Amino acid sequence: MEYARPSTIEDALAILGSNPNARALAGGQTLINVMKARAAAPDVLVDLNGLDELRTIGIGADGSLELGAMATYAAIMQSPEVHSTRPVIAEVAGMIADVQVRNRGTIGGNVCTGDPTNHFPPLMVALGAAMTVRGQDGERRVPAEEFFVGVYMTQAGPGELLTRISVPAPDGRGDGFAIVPIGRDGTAIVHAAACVRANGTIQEARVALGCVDAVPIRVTELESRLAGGDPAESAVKEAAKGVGASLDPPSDVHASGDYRRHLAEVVAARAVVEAAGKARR
Amino acid sequence: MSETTVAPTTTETEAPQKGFIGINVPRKEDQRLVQGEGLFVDDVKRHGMAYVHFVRSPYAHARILSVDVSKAEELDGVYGTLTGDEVATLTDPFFQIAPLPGGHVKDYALAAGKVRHVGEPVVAVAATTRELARDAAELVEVEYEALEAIVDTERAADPDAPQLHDDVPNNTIWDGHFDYGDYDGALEAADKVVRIKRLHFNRFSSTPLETSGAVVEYNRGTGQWTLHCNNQFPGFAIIMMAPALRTGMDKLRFVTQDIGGGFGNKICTHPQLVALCLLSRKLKRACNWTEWRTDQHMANSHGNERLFLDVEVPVTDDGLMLGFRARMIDDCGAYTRYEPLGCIIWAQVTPGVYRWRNVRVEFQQVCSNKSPCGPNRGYSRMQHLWFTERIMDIVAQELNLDPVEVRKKNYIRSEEMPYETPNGCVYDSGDYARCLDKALELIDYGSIEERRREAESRGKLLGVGIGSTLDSGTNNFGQSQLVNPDLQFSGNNEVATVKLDIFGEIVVTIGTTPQGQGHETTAAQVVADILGVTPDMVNVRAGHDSYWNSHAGFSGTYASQFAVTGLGAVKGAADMLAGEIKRLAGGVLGGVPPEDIELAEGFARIKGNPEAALPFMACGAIVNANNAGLPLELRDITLNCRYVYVPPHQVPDKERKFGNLTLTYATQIHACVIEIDEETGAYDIVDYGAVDDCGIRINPQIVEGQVHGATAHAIGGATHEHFPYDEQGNLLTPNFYDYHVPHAMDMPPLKTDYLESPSPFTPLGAKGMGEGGGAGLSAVCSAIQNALRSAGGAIVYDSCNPYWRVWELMSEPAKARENVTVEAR
Amino acid sequence: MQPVTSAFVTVTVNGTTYEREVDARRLLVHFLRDDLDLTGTHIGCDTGNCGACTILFNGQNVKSCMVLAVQADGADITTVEGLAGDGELTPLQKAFSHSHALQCGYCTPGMLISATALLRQNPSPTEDEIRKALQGNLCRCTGYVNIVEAVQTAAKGGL
Amino acid sequence: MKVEGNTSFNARREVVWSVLNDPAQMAQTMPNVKSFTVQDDRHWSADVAVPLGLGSLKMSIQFDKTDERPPDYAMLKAKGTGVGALLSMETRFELSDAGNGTDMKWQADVQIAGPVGAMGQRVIQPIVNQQVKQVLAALDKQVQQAAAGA
Repeated sequence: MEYARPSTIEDALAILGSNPNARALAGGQTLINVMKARAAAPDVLVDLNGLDELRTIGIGADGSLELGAMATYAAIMQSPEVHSTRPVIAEVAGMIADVQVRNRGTIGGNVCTGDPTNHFPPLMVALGAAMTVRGQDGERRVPAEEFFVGVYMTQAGPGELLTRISVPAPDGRGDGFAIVPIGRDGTAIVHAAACVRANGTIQEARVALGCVDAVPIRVTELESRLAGGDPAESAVKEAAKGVGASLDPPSDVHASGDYRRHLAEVVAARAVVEAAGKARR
Repeated sequence: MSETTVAPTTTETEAPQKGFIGINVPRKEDQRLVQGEGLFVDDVKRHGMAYVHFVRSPYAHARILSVDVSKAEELDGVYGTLTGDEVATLTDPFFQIAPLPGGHVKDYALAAGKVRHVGEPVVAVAATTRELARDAAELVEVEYEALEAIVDTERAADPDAPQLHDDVPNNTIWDGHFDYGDYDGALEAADKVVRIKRLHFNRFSSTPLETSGAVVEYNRGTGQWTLHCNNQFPGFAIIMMAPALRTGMDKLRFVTQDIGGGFGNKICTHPQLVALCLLSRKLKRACNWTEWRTDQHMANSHGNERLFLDVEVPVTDDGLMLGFRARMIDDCGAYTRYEPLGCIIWAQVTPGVYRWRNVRVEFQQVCSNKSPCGPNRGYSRMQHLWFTERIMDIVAQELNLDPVEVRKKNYIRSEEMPYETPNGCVYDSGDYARCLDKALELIDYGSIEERRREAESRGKLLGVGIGSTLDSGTNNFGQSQLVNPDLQFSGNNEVATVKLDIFGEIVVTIGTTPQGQGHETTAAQVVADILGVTPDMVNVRAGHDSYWNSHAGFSGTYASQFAVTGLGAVKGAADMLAGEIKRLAGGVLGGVPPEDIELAEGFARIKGNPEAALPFMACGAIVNANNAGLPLELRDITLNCRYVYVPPHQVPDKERKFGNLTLTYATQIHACVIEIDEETGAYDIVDYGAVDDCGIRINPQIVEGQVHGATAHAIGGATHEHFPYDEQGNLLTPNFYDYHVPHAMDMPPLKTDYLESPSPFTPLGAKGMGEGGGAGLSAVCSAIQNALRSAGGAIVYDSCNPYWRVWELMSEPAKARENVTVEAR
Repeated sequence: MQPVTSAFVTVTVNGTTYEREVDARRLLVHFLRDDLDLTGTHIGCDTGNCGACTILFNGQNVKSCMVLAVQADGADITTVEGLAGDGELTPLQKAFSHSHALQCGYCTPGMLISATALLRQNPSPTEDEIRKALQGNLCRCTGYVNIVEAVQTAAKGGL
Repeated sequence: MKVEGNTSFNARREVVWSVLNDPAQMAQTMPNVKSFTVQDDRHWSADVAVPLGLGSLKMSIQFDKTDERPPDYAMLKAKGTGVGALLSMETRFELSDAGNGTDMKWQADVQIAGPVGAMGQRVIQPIVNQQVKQVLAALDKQVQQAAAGA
């Protein structure tokens, strides 16, 4: 295996583009483990830790939260920009793994790994984030909803890098995240994220579920049932009924498909209730 | 053989004065361990050492058609390989504990001809670095012919099930009938009979944080191997290995220092150690093997999985249970490495803490295409004690009895101690009812109903649970004869030497292999009190080395016995040394009789005349380096005393499977409170109380630490830790990704209390302890069932209850309830 | 910078600067243990879960099994061997012994490093904060009870 | 792990059958085929690289047709070996006429072992589902092409 630590994005892209089995190394909190197990064996590892420009967290001209792909969970938890715009991102970052992992793991790595149990994919879908993907030919913006292609697969293909995640300004909307993990703050069994605009009634809701499929699932049916409805817990729970039936979640040692269907309804409702409660009237 | 077992003789040796015994002396081990200066097995390095990686079977059951190591051996940096065929030529199969036909199992260091579980070592590869060894392992070509795997315990004994081992029909390793008291009479006398179709105790393991490993060197000149390793029971390993390697026992020198947790899981490493012996001899270099975590999960000892079928409990109207009947199937996995001892070990605690006099058990052990089982903290008793506590809670629920009152009614009483159980075990001392009261106090039992209502208002179902264990320690290995009458094992022993050296240094060696139990410290406490010094002045050698000659056949650290056997040996040796010092000093100080000499502050002095004193340094110097002036009658004094502690065991009655199987029975009663989220089945343990009674506590802090640790294992085992397999025999939780062990946030704050009921049978009144975690397993299951009473009243039938199972119990309580019937007589 | 299969790294560990050539694929934990012989940092799993290999990496606690040795070029690292200066144990080390916060001692180096990082950031943590800070360090002996107590003791000014 | 389903093709049964039984056309449906060797019409092998974001999984797969009843039923066994993984798969499909098109009832029993299986138990099912979806989509494309050519 070869290793490179480029100091510019251009260099990184050039190396990534020169070998189809080159992989970007962000925080390494998943990739290095997978390599240890020899479940993956990249020919070239392109270490992004020399690219400070990817670590920035800022506010865009339109008020959007601009997260560099190499921003660590720890940096996100402490970022005033995150807290002043979409604090849910900091809260969720604080639920991921443990201190050591949060010190090194990055948001870009989290979404690009695309493990179904990762926290950020459903959150980014619910928040309507846009991913900036850069290749040697230039960059493009991909809505989070389209970004996730499969387990461990995203729109950032070979030779490309996710450089930035843009989360729209909250504009009065409230965000929520609910999870049933194994133990406290452990690996997710099912999670859900929601973003709600409410003013006595729910005006608009975006809800995404994680761990119920290869990619985060946006539950548009539920969203339309919620729109115009009562944000009270009982009403939201009522609206969430039937969400499970529309899913085909995997069965594994932590949950049967049926249990995930059930949990999906519970966490979707909890995320929506939390989001509605935080929406500015 | 006498008709009833006689209780062991009450020990009447002079108890050392309590000076350092009973107080929290800081551990000697800590100084090195908090600075990263411990010596764990992977820290041992040798010049030119090879790193070994095992090629492992991806199949649960397959015939090995061919093995080709040529490409691996050609790789630069590879020293060589070892194949199953070589092993089968160079060694004999390991000795089997089971009688025939179970004894037909042929177990080698590497798979020979067939693989029987995923992860079974097939080839060993040695190279200059860890990574290169793995590279080379990937180049080994093994061709398999897959065979149908059997993973289902119940189906394993079906005549049409695939057979793992030649000449072991129906995959049945052992079966036996246990019949105590008058079960039929009890059934006749019962007012009600509660029947439970099926209870299941899950496979899991304590997964010590340090995996297994060794650095093995071969001395070509002497033909001796030195095994720097973390095996926790060298006595057993050597008995297994020497005949297999066709060598003498003394050719295997075992050395351990710091061991990163054992919990029984490091007893059965002898197959890998044999492979390393062969490799180090073949390659003429030291060989390091450090197990990968994933390999540890896939191929190291798992705790025994056990099914309890057709359980029947006769009960009288006033809630007295008269005994039980059950069919038990124990699943030991692919090979019998320590098995079938699990088929008898449970009988140490046949009625648990209860006065059940009539017991009938059909016990069967089967093998299956899963990782081999071995001792795991609470070995075989934990499974059984969980079963007794499940009986208690299920019967209580079905007959609407108060779970506290019914326990107290059925508990063996303190005034009945020593108590002989229906199978002849003699519980030495204890007060279970008082322990229960203390446990309930810890969790503020009086306020439970109020807390239950408060929890309900938050959408939580609150439950309170109680569990018990008897941590039976100081095995009588004679129980092995109850599974195989031809075996020649009985009793137990442990060794210590205590010497006084030239400069007055006190040096203690023990045959044990501690893994965190603080033996260096507690041994020093005992010696200090006997020799009248401080523990600081006692140098206890770290670890184990068979060169010290301070070990015996059963030496090791396992099965809750150090406080009895280890410290018994230490006390014996120290008493001998004290006697020698007194005789010596008396002689030197002018013919004073030894009984007039006292040992204090590093001096041997004449009682009542502290001026007439001989410093220890002088004693050591006279005997070791200046002895020409010693009178002849003192010349037998060596100041180097070796003592073998042998507990007062007798050979049990093989016919009746009757006799005292361990010397001490420490008590644990735990109580806990849990809250289940009524929407999801996810739950938290919100309150926890553990009460331990292990007789005299040498170092209370160490005892309490064992209580904490055992409880954490129990909570892990009751909640998320399990080793499930798919139908093809793939382990589904092969590492800490999916095998969730409790972390700091998962563990509830533990409240502890204690009782000291001294054992009348042991040198220090202490009892072995450390395996009492099973109480927690029962308590958590009990609490879950209690919480679900208002949600359909499901019974908890499995020892491991991840959220999905709790949700199933909540959403389909009727299904779980089908498991139980009550017949009124 | 062109990809390389091995590289020279300059790393400062416990105040000593080392220059070594390392394979690109070598894990930092193996570099510390096998190349520098700093065996106090342990390995307890292959999946980044157990935290026995935790070190301070430029002041932050990270798991050295999920960092490549080549990535440590220029880094300042503290391992458990570097905690006690001149043989004087730190308040945390003393408290761990005093509270019996270790049994087998295998998790202890990583646990001490995580606790050290916590107390530097948050000198008087609550019990919940301590537990959250130690979530990434598994212990199979103590049930964490005495570990939490030891960190509290050290935070309160030690012994 | 068993996966099964029904798929409809807008083509006659013979066309679908011919595609399903032509190793060369089937090769087009598999992920990143590096090389493909036909031993005979019942035995063929392929080297594939299953793409995963973290790296691709290289495997050599041997296919054996173990049973067939032209033009509606066949059973295939596949055995794959690769670094870190071991795959075995048994697939059956049954074709029936549905108007002008064809219905295919299929089922597959997939087993994955080795380190990849160990690392990713919880993601294997989604990965298999996803690969199945892709294979079916590619198959539909092949069938359409064959139908257009026929």
